[in-house]
Amino acid sequence: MKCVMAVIKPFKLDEVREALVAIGATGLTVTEVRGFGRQKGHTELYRGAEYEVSFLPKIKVEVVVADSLADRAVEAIQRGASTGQIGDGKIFVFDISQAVRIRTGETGADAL
Amino acid sequence: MKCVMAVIKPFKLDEVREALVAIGATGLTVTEVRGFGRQKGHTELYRGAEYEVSFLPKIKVEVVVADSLADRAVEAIQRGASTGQIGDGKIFVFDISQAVRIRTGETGADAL
Amino acid sequence: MKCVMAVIKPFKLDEVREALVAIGATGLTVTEVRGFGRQKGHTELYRGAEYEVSFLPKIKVEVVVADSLADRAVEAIQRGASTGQIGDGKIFVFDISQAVRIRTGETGADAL
Amino acid sequence: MKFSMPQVGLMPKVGGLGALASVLLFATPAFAQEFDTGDTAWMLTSTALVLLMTIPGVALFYAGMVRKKNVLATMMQSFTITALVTVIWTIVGYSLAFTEGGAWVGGFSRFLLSGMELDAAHELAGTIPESVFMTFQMTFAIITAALITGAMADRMKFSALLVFITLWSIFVYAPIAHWVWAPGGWLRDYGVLDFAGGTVVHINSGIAALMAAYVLGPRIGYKRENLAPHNVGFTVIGAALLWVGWFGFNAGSSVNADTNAGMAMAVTQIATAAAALAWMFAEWFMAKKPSVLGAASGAVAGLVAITPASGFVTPGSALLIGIIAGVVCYWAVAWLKPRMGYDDSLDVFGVHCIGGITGAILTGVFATAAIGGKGFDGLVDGDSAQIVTQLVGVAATLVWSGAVSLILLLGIKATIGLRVEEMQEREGLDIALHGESIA
Amino acid sequence: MKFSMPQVGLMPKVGGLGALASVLLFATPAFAQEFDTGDTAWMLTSTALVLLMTIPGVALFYAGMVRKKNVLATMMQSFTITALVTVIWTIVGYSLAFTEGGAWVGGFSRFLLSGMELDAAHELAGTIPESVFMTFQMTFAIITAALITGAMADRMKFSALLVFITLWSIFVYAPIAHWVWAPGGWLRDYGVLDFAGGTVVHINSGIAALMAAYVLGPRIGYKRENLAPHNVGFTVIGAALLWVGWFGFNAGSSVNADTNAGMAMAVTQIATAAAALAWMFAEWFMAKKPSVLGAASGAVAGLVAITPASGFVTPGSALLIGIIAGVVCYWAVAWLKPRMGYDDSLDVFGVHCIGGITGAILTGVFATAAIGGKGFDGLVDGDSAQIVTQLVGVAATLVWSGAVSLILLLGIKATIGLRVEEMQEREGLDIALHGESIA
Amino acid sequence: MKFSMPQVGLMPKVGGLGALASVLLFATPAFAQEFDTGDTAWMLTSTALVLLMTIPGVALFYAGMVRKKNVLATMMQSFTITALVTVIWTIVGYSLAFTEGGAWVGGFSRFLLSGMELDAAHELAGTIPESVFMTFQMTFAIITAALITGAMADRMKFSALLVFITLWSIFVYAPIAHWVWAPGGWLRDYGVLDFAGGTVVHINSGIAALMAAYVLGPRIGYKRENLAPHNVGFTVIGAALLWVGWFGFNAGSSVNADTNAGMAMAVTQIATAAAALAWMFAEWFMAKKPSVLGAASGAVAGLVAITPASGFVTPGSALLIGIIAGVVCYWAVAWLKPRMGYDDSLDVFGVHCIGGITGAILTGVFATAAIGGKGFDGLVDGDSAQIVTQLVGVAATLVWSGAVSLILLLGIKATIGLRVEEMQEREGLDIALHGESIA
Ligand SMILES: Nc1ncnc2c1ncn2[C@@H]1O[C@H](COP(=O)(O)OP(=O)(O)O)[C@@H](O)[C@H]1O
Ligand SMILES: Nc1ncnc2c1ncn2[C@@H]1O[C@H](COP(=O)(O)OP(=O)(O)O)[C@@H](O)[C@H]1O
Ligand SMILES: Nc1ncnc2c1ncn2[C@@H]1O[C@H](COP(=O)(O)OP(=O)(O)O)[C@@H](O)[C@H]1O
Repeated sequence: MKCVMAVIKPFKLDEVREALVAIGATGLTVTEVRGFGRQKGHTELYRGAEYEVSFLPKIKVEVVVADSLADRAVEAIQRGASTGQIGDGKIFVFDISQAVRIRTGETGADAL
Repeated sequence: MKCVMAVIKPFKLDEVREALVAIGATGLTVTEVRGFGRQKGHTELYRGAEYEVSFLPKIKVEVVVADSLADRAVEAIQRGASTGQIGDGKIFVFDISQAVRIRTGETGADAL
Repeated sequence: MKCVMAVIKPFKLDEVREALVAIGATGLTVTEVRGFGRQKGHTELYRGAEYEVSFLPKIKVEVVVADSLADRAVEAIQRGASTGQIGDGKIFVFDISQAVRIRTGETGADAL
Repeated sequence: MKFSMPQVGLMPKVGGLGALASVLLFATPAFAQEFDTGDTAWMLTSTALVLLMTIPGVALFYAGMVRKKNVLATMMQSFTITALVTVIWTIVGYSLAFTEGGAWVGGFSRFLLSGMELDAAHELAGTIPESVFMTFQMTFAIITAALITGAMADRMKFSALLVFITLWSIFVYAPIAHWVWAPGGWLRDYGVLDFAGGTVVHINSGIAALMAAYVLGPRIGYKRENLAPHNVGFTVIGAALLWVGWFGFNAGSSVNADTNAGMAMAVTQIATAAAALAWMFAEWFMAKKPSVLGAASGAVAGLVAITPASGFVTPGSALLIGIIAGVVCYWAVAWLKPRMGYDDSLDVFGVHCIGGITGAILTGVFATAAIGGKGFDGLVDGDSAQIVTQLVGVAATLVWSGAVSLILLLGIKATIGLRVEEMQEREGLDIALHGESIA
Repeated sequence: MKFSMPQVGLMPKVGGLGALASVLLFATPAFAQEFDTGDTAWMLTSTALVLLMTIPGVALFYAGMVRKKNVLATMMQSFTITALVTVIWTIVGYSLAFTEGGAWVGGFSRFLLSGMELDAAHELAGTIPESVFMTFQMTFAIITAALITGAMADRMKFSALLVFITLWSIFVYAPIAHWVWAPGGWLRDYGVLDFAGGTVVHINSGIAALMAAYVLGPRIGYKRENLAPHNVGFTVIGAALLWVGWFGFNAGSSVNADTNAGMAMAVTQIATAAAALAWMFAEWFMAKKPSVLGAASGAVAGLVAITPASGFVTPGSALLIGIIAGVVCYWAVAWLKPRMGYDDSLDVFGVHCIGGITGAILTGVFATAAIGGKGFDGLVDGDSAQIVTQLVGVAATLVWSGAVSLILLLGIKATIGLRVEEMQEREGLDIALHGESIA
Repeated sequence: MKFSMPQVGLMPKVGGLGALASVLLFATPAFAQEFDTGDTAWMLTSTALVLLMTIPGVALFYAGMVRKKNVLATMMQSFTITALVTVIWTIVGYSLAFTEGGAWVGGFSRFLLSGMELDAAHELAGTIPESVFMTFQMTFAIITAALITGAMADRMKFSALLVFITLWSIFVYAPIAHWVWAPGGWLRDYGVLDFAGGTVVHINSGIAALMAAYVLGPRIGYKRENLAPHNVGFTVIGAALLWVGWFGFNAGSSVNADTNAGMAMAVTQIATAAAALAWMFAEWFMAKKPSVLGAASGAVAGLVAITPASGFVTPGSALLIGIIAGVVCYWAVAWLKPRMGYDDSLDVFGVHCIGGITGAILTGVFATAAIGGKGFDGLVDGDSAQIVTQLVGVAATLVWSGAVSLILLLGIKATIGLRVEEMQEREGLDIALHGESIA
């Protein structure tokens, strides 16, 4: 199994979710994160004191899929998250050695 | 070493922590996340406008343990997090190639 | 490629970011997390009711780098995050099997 | 010594030119020497209460309904409008609204408040210093402008807002306030009853808001993305402060600490409560859950609807007005709005315009001489013509405010532009416009 | 012309039936022709201030102490109760509480406020319109009901709450208000001193809350999970608004803008400050840290305790009352509660009931004719019997409110049920009951 | 019957010893029998409004500007100071400030408020009970102390704060209030004009804050880490409540519900609005974006600057005072502060001290007998000496408050210490000092 993790623009979350569901993903987990990268942050100025806000709000999506689905999951995320503009984000793929569904104890692909 | 990551119901966190400590885990890291899966979300209705809230609040637990402890960690989490109802969550196991304690520079299992 | 993930003290984030940029990392993602470990939490007392707050606020940093940069990234984080006191945190290294830049579709080290 | 002419709020005791003439007899500074400390105390307090309605009242009420990235920008609108309208009112607004002029607009005799000496009095409020009357009325001009911003949420350019509000306060608010309240104003002479601002404040801001929603176009993601309120808690606090402050608005519109003020406060409380419950139960029945936003919205709908009636009706009538307003406004936002296809983001039209019209008509129904005094009869007293009179007031306000607002908006759109860039809207107005954000 | 009979708040100058008779002589509408604008101004303001205490005061005070998933539901309780009690008070509550009837309850002569004409006055408040007196008293009925909800936090069914509050306002609040304040009420005639509602509001709501905590049972996770307040900041803001609004509550209970109002405000301020510091230092000493929640709670304890005494005591006595109340209430929540085994979630019993009893007794100790006027002596003036009289008032309130509340709660539990489902409680009331959530 | 001597706030009609003598003639309790209910109503209300300024006003204003880990501790400062200064004022502060003594400080005749009977009156406020005057003045002592804490944000030890405020209120606030306002006070006799507290409250707290910033040293991370306000929304709400409450502060300082109160309210509103816009446009021009914090800060700067002038100037002058204050204070925090190298964290010096000095001087420029009455002329009336008189008042306040504050701070630093441990500061004061945190 693979864990496909993506950092995307927040307003793209719904499209990414739909794209993943369309290819058969049954679940996913999202986290509010802040990202630093090529896309510039902004400056906040409070009564003359300047603060560089180098981190931008991003959403991290994690979806665990069977190996066979991994490539399509990557594509789906890419399709859903792309605006063509800087800061669209990244997708990283991790290997997973085990998955368990807590409720039933099922393991492996059955747990997803 | 393994990183055991679990997505659980928020109110189960204390039980999971206790179960992990009981088997000898010395540390863990938790994140507030939102999950999408079999368990349905809910609808919010604001002055006639309906919004589907498909994501439910969940807690992500990450605990890094020596290989030998991994299975027991999985079991401990399962024991602590289970209610037998849909939405109890998943456990995923990742391989870790290195661990370092920042304070001392210790590495490997010593770092945990 | 490697995903170097670190759990650090919140006020050390800026130093860690600078250290990583200095060694050539082009991006990173941070998450607000809560950590449990050797460093003790605190007790909150509300009108006589005691609540053990066992989790402390921490920051999780994830930075994906080419294999060749992994060791230097670990060192950089350690340098930036260290105060020499308990609770300074941990660094874990994961293997990544793939990376994709959403905007361009570039893969591998080019995507970083 | 109290000013001896009996008064019901700002309304003349009898309609038409006769009243005007009799009122004008008092329009000399001579009687201004003796003020009533009790009336003055209440009007100072009322002014503070109405200011509280806008900041922090409306600021919180609206800020709770937007997304988190627009919270500060939304508060900024109410806060800046408070400052801006204060200055405009000082320079020219008060003069245009409340000095003698013609049937359509006042004159420039109080330009920059010149002539408002320490012991001056306005003829509509002979027992208090004119400085108090002027400031009290200023807070009405402020809140009317601030209410409009609910239709502009999440996408209005800040500079365009300042220009619009400046012009709108001069060309829309001041004339309509003059028509309805100033001696010589044509709607006042025509006999329209509006105790505390149902037409002047609520229909007026509500129709302007509709025009703004129409010209601006919908928010990005409207009907597709989740644009749910980020913190209804703020909205409840805002509604609560509106409720409390509205005592100054309605009971203050008596301009005296007298029986009319007392009854206005009582009926305001009753209608508001009834409307909150009515909206809540209607929603509970239709949508299966009683929402917190619904209860808060219902309260505001009740406050709006009782506003024109508050000096003229009995507590029993207030109960009915509240129930009707709660249900009608719920219908307006939950049924009517989705069918109209504009994005009046925070429902200014549905709550303030529809609520205001409901109140204006029901004033014609429930006004009774037993409360308002001789000459103030509605349908319940057998005077069915009052409803028609009220409708004229409604129509006049809709037409003037709607048309001039539309012209102003189109003009600004064509010149400096009304709306922020798409990327700014995505990023959120807090950072894009003001360079700040909430942690 | 001011109403010439000297008054101390709502209390008769001398206890017993003689006072009643002399008061009733004034119970004709004849004297209602001339109101005092200053008194009216102050009572209009006081009414707004007491409304502010409930919304947003109590709403924020309580919302800060619950977990994040129950914030909106908690605010909704105060907001809806404000609306609901307003309607009940209008229909029947005011009549039952404040019209003549017998020693136990009033009559129906003000049913739906019939007969409350524009220039009517109530005999207890001859210098202001009855509409103002009625609305002022309404805000007391509102806050008393709202306070109870602190014991129900995080688990009460919304529908059950509405039913309970409706019945409670009629069968508990109205009679007790009648006993203590209305001419002819038996506790008033008996000589119980309660200037602004120590028994009527605080002991009353506090004992009802204890019953609710008992019948509802503890929250899931009580004493095991972390149920800590999610945002004490809101609680501080709420406490601050309670403090400010309480000027209307206590000084307003003078029903005149007179020396009694002034002194009531002064002693309220002093006792509150002393209690905040006393609780803070007690906690600092016992628990090693002065908590913010403690300071806020101490202030409320002081406000509660000075309430019955506020028209009868000197500033020096207020200082002592505050110190005692702060320490006693801290003891009640930090020591007593854990040993009683019920889950009065937000400490309504510990702060309002215990604080109210403390205040009632200390009123018997510190009341002095120098402030309250002839006939209002406590122990410090040598009248040791007043303490006994006070204890009768306390006991009567505890028994009636406790018993009737218990019956109502058990009845509702047996029929529609009091408590939400376990899964709803886990999920949080915001989503489960109202379909909303805070981002 | 109203107190017949014409008054402008607390100021004597003519400066110098003559005025003093004539005022003292009234210093007998005899005239205290008849109070004006309207004046009393307004002063009760004003007291509530000024209390609202500190809690929750300043509490929110400051809490929004700190980091999230210090929110509760910041609110705790304002809340506890409210309680603490109330007790100090009751015991000794009021007596030292407002009883006869000498030119420098009052006496002990009102120690523990002894002698403040129910129907006592203070000679400065003959139409209201002394209990009201005492409490009104108490709220000024409270807010002055609370304002100072803005300079101590994020690093002050709580115990040290309590000690400092106790001593400061006695040795700095009480004397300066005596100098400027009490009959016999030397600055009053000298002819310094300060209607509502520009010197007593704002310059005084502002210079003390500067000393605190200097002695405490900068926050850890100052100019390196991101110390940005965590929630400017709270700050806006706080500023709004300050604005509303300031009506009680300035118009209340008339001590009557009269023409001066009315005009004071009007000019306060106008100057505040002008200053908010001025700061906003200045910042828009210099820093490219109009910040929300800027608009809120500008409003406060305007409120500060109009404070001393509010009983003496015309609306037109108020407009100018506001514009000047907005620009000057923006310059003080954005240009001057970074060059001075101290960390006055929330800009108490820049806004209150600089704003207060600006207002004091401009009072000397714009005071006019047309508003303030005979003898109150500034430069516009041709009396150029008044500016010099004003500067003496400013200098005296700066010297006394600056020097005594410095001594107190150094003394506390040398004994119990002023500042928390480094790890406590890192962890945040909420947990470190109060054992609580915001979820
Ligand atoms: N090497 C990296 N490791 C972890 N996260 C990264 C890395 N590079 C980028 N990111 C995340 O992806 C987001 C987008 O990256 P950015 O460089 O701004 O634009 P783009 O994806 O268009 O190249 C960043 O804000 C950060 O959260
Ligand atoms: N394939 C997946 N990848 C990542 N997270 C998942 C995946 N499936 C489920 N989850 C997480 O687990 C949570 C519970 O899953 P769900 O399908 O609702 O119930 P169950 O665990 O009982 O099958 C989800 O809310 C989501 O956060
Ligand atoms: N085994 C672990 N797995 C995951 N996270 C851990 C683990 N051990 C520690 N952490 C994280 O690192 C943080 C610091 O660890 P702690 O034991 O307190 O101090 P130190 O790093 O000095 O040994 C913890 O708060 C937790 O977030």
